[in-house]
Amino acid sequence: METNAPSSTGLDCRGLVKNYGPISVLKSVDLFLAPGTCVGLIGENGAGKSTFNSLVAGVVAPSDGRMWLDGQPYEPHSPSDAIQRGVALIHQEIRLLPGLSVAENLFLGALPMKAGRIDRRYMEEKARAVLATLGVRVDPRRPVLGLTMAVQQGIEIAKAILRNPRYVIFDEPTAAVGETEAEQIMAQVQKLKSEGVGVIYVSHRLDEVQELADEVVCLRDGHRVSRWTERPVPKDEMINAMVGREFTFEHHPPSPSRDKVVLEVRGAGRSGAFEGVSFDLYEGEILGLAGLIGAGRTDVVRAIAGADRLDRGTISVDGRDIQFRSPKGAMKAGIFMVPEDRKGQGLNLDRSASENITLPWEKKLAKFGQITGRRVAEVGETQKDRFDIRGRMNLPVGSMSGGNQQKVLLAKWLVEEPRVLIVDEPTRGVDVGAKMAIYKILRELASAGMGIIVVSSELEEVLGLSHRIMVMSEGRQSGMLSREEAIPERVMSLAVSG
Amino acid sequence: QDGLIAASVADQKSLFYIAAVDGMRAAAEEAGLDFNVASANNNSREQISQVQNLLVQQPDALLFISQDSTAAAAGVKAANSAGVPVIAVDQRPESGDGDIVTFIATDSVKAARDLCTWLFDQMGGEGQLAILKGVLGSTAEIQRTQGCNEALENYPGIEVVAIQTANWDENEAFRATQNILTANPELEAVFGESDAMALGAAKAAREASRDDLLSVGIDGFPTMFDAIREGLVQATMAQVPYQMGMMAVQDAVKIMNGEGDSIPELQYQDAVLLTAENIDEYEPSDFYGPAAAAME
Amino acid sequence: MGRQGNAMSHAKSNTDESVKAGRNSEAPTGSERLAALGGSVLRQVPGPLIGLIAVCIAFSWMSPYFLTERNLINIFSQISEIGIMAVGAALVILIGGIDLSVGAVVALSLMVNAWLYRDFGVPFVFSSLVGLGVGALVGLVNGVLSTYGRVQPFVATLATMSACSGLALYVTNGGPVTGFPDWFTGLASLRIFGLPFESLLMVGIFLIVAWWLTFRPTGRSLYAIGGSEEVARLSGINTRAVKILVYVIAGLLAAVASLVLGARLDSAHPTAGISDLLSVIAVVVIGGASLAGGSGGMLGTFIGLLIIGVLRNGMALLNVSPNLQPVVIGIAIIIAVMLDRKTAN
Amino acid sequence: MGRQGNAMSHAKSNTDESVKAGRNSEAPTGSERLAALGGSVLRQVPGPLIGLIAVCIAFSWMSPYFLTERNLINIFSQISEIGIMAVGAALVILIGGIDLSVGAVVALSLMVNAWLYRDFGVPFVFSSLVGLGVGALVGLVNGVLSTYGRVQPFVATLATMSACSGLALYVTNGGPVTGFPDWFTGLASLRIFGLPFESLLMVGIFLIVAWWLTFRPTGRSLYAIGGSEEVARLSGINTRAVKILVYVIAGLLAAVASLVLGARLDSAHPTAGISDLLSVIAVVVIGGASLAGGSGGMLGTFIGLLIIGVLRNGMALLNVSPNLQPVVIGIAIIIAVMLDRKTAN
Ligand SMILES: Nc1ncnc2c1ncn2[C@@H]1O[C@H](COP(=O)(O)OP(=O)(O)OP(=O)(O)O)[C@@H](O)[C@H]1O
Ligand SMILES: Nc1ncnc2c1ncn2[C@@H]1O[C@H](COP(=O)(O)OP(=O)(O)OP(=O)(O)O)[C@@H](O)[C@H]1O
Ligand SMILES: O[C@@H]1[C@@H](O)[C@@H](O)CO[C@H]1O
Ligand SMILES: [Mg+2]
Ligand SMILES: [Mg+2]
Repeated sequence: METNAPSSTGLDCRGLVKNYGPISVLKSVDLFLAPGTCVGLIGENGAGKSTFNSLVAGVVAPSDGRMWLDGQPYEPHSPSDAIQRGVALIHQEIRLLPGLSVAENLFLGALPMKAGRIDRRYMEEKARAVLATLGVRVDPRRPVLGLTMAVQQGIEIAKAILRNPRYVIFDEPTAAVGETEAEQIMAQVQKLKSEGVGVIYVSHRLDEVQELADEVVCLRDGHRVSRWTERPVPKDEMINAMVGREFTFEHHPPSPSRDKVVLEVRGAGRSGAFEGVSFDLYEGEILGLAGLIGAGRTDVVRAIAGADRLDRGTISVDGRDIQFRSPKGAMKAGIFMVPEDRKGQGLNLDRSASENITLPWEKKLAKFGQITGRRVAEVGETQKDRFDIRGRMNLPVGSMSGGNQQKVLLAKWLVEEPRVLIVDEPTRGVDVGAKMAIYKILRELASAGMGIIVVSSELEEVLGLSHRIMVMSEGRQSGMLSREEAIPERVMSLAVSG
Repeated sequence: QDGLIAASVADQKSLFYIAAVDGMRAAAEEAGLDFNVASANNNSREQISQVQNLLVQQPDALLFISQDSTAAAAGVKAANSAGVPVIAVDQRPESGDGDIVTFIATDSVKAARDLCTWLFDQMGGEGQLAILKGVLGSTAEIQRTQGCNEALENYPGIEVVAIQTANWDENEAFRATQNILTANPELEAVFGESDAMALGAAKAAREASRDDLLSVGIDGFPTMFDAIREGLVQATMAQVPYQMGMMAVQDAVKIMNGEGDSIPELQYQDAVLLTAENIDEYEPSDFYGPAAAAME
Repeated sequence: MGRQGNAMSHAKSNTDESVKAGRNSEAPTGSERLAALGGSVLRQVPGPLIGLIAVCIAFSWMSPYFLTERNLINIFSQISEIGIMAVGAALVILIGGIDLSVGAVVALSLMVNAWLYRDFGVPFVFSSLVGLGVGALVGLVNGVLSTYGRVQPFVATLATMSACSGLALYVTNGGPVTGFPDWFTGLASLRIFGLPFESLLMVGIFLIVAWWLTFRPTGRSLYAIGGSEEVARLSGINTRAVKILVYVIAGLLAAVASLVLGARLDSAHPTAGISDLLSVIAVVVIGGASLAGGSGGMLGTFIGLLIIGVLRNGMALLNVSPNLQPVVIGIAIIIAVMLDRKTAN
Repeated sequence: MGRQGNAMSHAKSNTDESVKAGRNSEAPTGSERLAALGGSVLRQVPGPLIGLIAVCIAFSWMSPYFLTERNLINIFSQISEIGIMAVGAALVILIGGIDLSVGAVVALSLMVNAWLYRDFGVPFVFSSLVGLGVGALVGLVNGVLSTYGRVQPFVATLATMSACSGLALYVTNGGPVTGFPDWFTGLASLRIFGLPFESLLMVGIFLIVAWWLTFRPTGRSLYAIGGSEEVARLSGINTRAVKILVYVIAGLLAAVASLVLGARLDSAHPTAGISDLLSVIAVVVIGGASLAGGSGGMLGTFIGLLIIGVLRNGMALLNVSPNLQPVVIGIAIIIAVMLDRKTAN
């Protein structure tokens, strides 16, 4: 531990340690955050970033180490304690109450009062104003239930800002949003900085870190392994520090798709969500689905995968018309979907990773109608290796880091190979290295003959992976571009204009 | 004298059973016997378990107040196979070939019949009647309903306009009577199958300014004494549980002394009709023992 | 698990907004505003109101007595204690808990009160206060066990239920106590503007709690805690303190209900209220609250209370056979709840 | 809400691998394997086992009868019906539902059985099958109402509970039925290897269901559904069908319990089983299941069952005053559950 006196301004963390039982997740990490500056915090999935944040925000107590806030000892024993001292955390996982209104979610824990009653009018006005500065247009009186991930992310940020914090931690705020929203979020960070707020910024999008951070700290396996104080910090240095070795990007050009159509969608529509979607998906093809947040991409793929009803149109797999009304029916027909919301739709956080992975496959994995814990564990271990999951497969998924949960989610749908694979935001919160690995897997699956649909808000990802790109705008299919035609400007203009 | 008497009783909430157990305990103490009691909380399944648990301790006799007459047989069977003599109180085992030494009880059918007959005479043999039943399917409910029906056969002028259950509960009887009075403004009398329900009915009548409504119950609880004197209720059939409890232990002692043969198989205790006319001749403790005195 | 169908349908009818309200959309259009307003009004009319109305129409058609003033007053007075207990139960259910001890607390606080008054000559006002204190204390125990003790609320309140019902019998060895002061029993027949005092008390409690839930931050936070305790905690709400408070209120209200009961019958029975447990919870859940927490409210609970109260009253007026009454009530509950579902769609 | 403390603490104490077992690490070391094994054994020992052991030690110390063979056999035979019902209740709770009708189904299926046998001369084997069918049918109604009908399980099963308890009285107008065939009542005293047949039946049911929950895909899907129905549905599970199946099983098992009860009492009583509802749910929850669904299992339920059975048995052996028994039981439940929490930390 450093011995010199704490600085009289800023957030000073020294020797922070976090142990869960005998295991130490964070091993003596130091970090200093001055007002009006931004510290970028990077590291692989499971490196300990979110854990560090939780300590600072009073969510969990450190096992060792000390903190000072503007020269005063700082030992937050609850989130409300931290908030009162001016430290706010925007969590990696979105945590809003679906049943409550947007405005109430924003002011939760600090509802404004007037004449002994909650001042709803003020609350709504203020909510509208703050959301507007973040570019989020949503009626503050409506419930959060049903809002897109991006809007919810905006609400999370607004919620933190409304508490007038002096120090804010952003834990992967852009993982679930599109480019435009990401820009708005970053503008917000700049604005906070200029107002004298200190910001810790966690992201796997390293250009964002490069752009925002005055100082970058890298964690690996719970240790602080590097620290840069000069900007700009070179991207490759950051990556090398994260993975702990020389990292080279592998570029695999997609192998050509074949002529055989696996999935045929004609005139698909669902009232109130999307209309007139028609396309073919070929064997070996990766079809990208691009569009702005809320364009209806998720709605389309959910309907194709039987998760939501389809009001109009036909779907056929390998030339056979499919009449299904449930995910189970879709899976029988060979269509599998990795949902975008891993917490609400993808994983059961209380069950082990292996159990989550085998859930869709149990009938197939069973021998004489029986499935054993050993079989489940075997499959889990296989997928662990294949998807490079860091964590123990027999523990509840909820204790894994966000990125590793995402890998479990993908692994869950790829125990066996479906005819059609739909992945919705497949790399949300995944680190650079793992991202490359996922791309590689997707390409291999395609070249083995599967048809794949990739929905992603990261344009780069869609463009890099896909043979063709379908652009959606306001619930309509606004264009279909070949790989060559798909330059960012073209995609964006189709996404906006419709 | 060294020995253990075990008692299994339906519950320890109704004063009837409390008094019976008090009587047993008093007699056991007097005879210098250990006394173990288990209360089944009105659950017949639970009671069979408790009987088994008591039998594990090899008592010299089992005093058995069964939750209902049908479940009684199983308890008797268990005791028989453990070689423990059974003295049944209040509920007679209805089936099975189990042996009991004696059965001590109020004749509930007769008590209800006599009480209702008295009530119908008070009504002049005609008018509207409501019946408040106890927990449906319980033996006391079945037998008291039967007794009242038998009385009704002799009184064609009595019209039963409402039959409701109030589950032996005063408050439920209060509510039920409110509703019955609303739908039947001409109602003249309520037969409550227990005192608590008779009191609930009477209080509802009073609240509805129907002080003239007749209300009678069965039990002879201490609370009824004042109520009868004040004219809130008109009559009750007083049972003698304390005495029954004492008798049960005394019979057990006889068995232990090898005098079991002298005990009659059936010992019906007469219930006493208490009305404004004779109420001053009795004390609550005559029926419910010392516990009753504290309650008046 | 069955989140409120109400909330569900609400959610569905609003997903279009999430599509529209993308980055490009301007301020909400007039029709969007209207829809949101409609939504929030719908949100205010909870639970099976339609079911209640249907039941009332049916009974007023079948019995000439149903709609009489006297009968309506009776209904209101008959539901008073259950209603007061149900307010507490609703709060507990709202935070995702459950309180099985509510009926046993009625019995215990009434017995302690009566026992102190009769056997120790404690002035009735004080013995009543002690009775209320007993209720609050049991609530405190429930709250502490289920927060700091990390015992599931079902288990914690099952234990206190068991303990209280035993103690209620223990204090007087199972004997009832009769004879409260006249001024107290007089409260039972007191009418204010022609309405029974006990009913006004119950309605007053409903209104105060409804106001608390709607307009006070602590009250509002119950919805947050029920929705997700973790989210509430992370938002800076002292979830433990609020939860304990809720259990204390529930215990206290059960003790208040015991006073209403005591005044009406001028007596204290050690089993009073114990059999009301299921009715109390039923009232809350029929009123649209989900046992998973986070949904429900006073208006819904009140409607649930009226449904149960009206059904029981109507059956009695029609003199339906006691054996068949539970059958009819079961069917009626389903119809009442389903009617609401249908119209909500 | 109280998720299992067990699973939680488990999660916390075991994460080193996720840190160490990075991409570069080789196969897990021996000690890691051991830790994983320890973890999975710990996972198998659920609920308040420590509590049960403590209770047993206390009783064997306090009563010379407790550990006698006869008493132990008694305990097992005493918990048979509750145990059989609790298996069904546990399954329902596992999927995040609740079944309030379980006790009333016991009454109804027993009465229908006895009524057909006595009043219509239906051969007993057939009347029993009809009784079982009644149980399954009520379960089907519960399942359909709470899936397709979108009625909360609490409300749906409250309604069927009410209806069944009324019908149980209705068939014979409240009268009990006595006198089953001798071969049937003989089953109640049948001993196999010295063990009561009914207890073996119960243990058999526990084992089969435990096997189903652990090794059969459909059984395993109950955990998924209880954890998150949406996740289960998107994973290709026909959640509605499974849920309906679970309610049917629960109804069927209640009907099986009614046969055990009928054989033991050689009679059918229209209120048989009705008051067991709370005990049945208590057994499951004390055994560590959360009413929120997704956690719990047969081993835990069995331990919960033994705790309740042993407590009641021990109180009786010790001749604790009946009024105080509920108090002691309440306190003992809390201690049993808390002991487990403490040691789990
Ligand atoms: N409650 C917990 N119990 C056990 N282990 C935990 C718990 N919380 C976190 N961990 C472990 O701590 C390690 C660090 O996790 P953390 O969430 O801090 O990673 P991260 O750097 O934020 O990763 P990501 O980029 O994926 O979000 C992980 O291995 C995780 O499994
Ligand atoms: N039936 C449903 N239940 C719950 N949420 C739904 C349902 N259908 C759609 N959603 C959610 O509604 C939101 C809108 O979906 P949509 O397809 O319009 O957005 P998108 O273009 O995929 O954008 P995003 O990147 O935000 O998901 C998504 O977040 C989706 O998860
Ligand atoms: O006499 C009593 C009744 O008053 C009632 O409490 C039930 O049991 C009976 O035997
Ligand atoms: Mg993280
Ligand atoms: Mg999407």
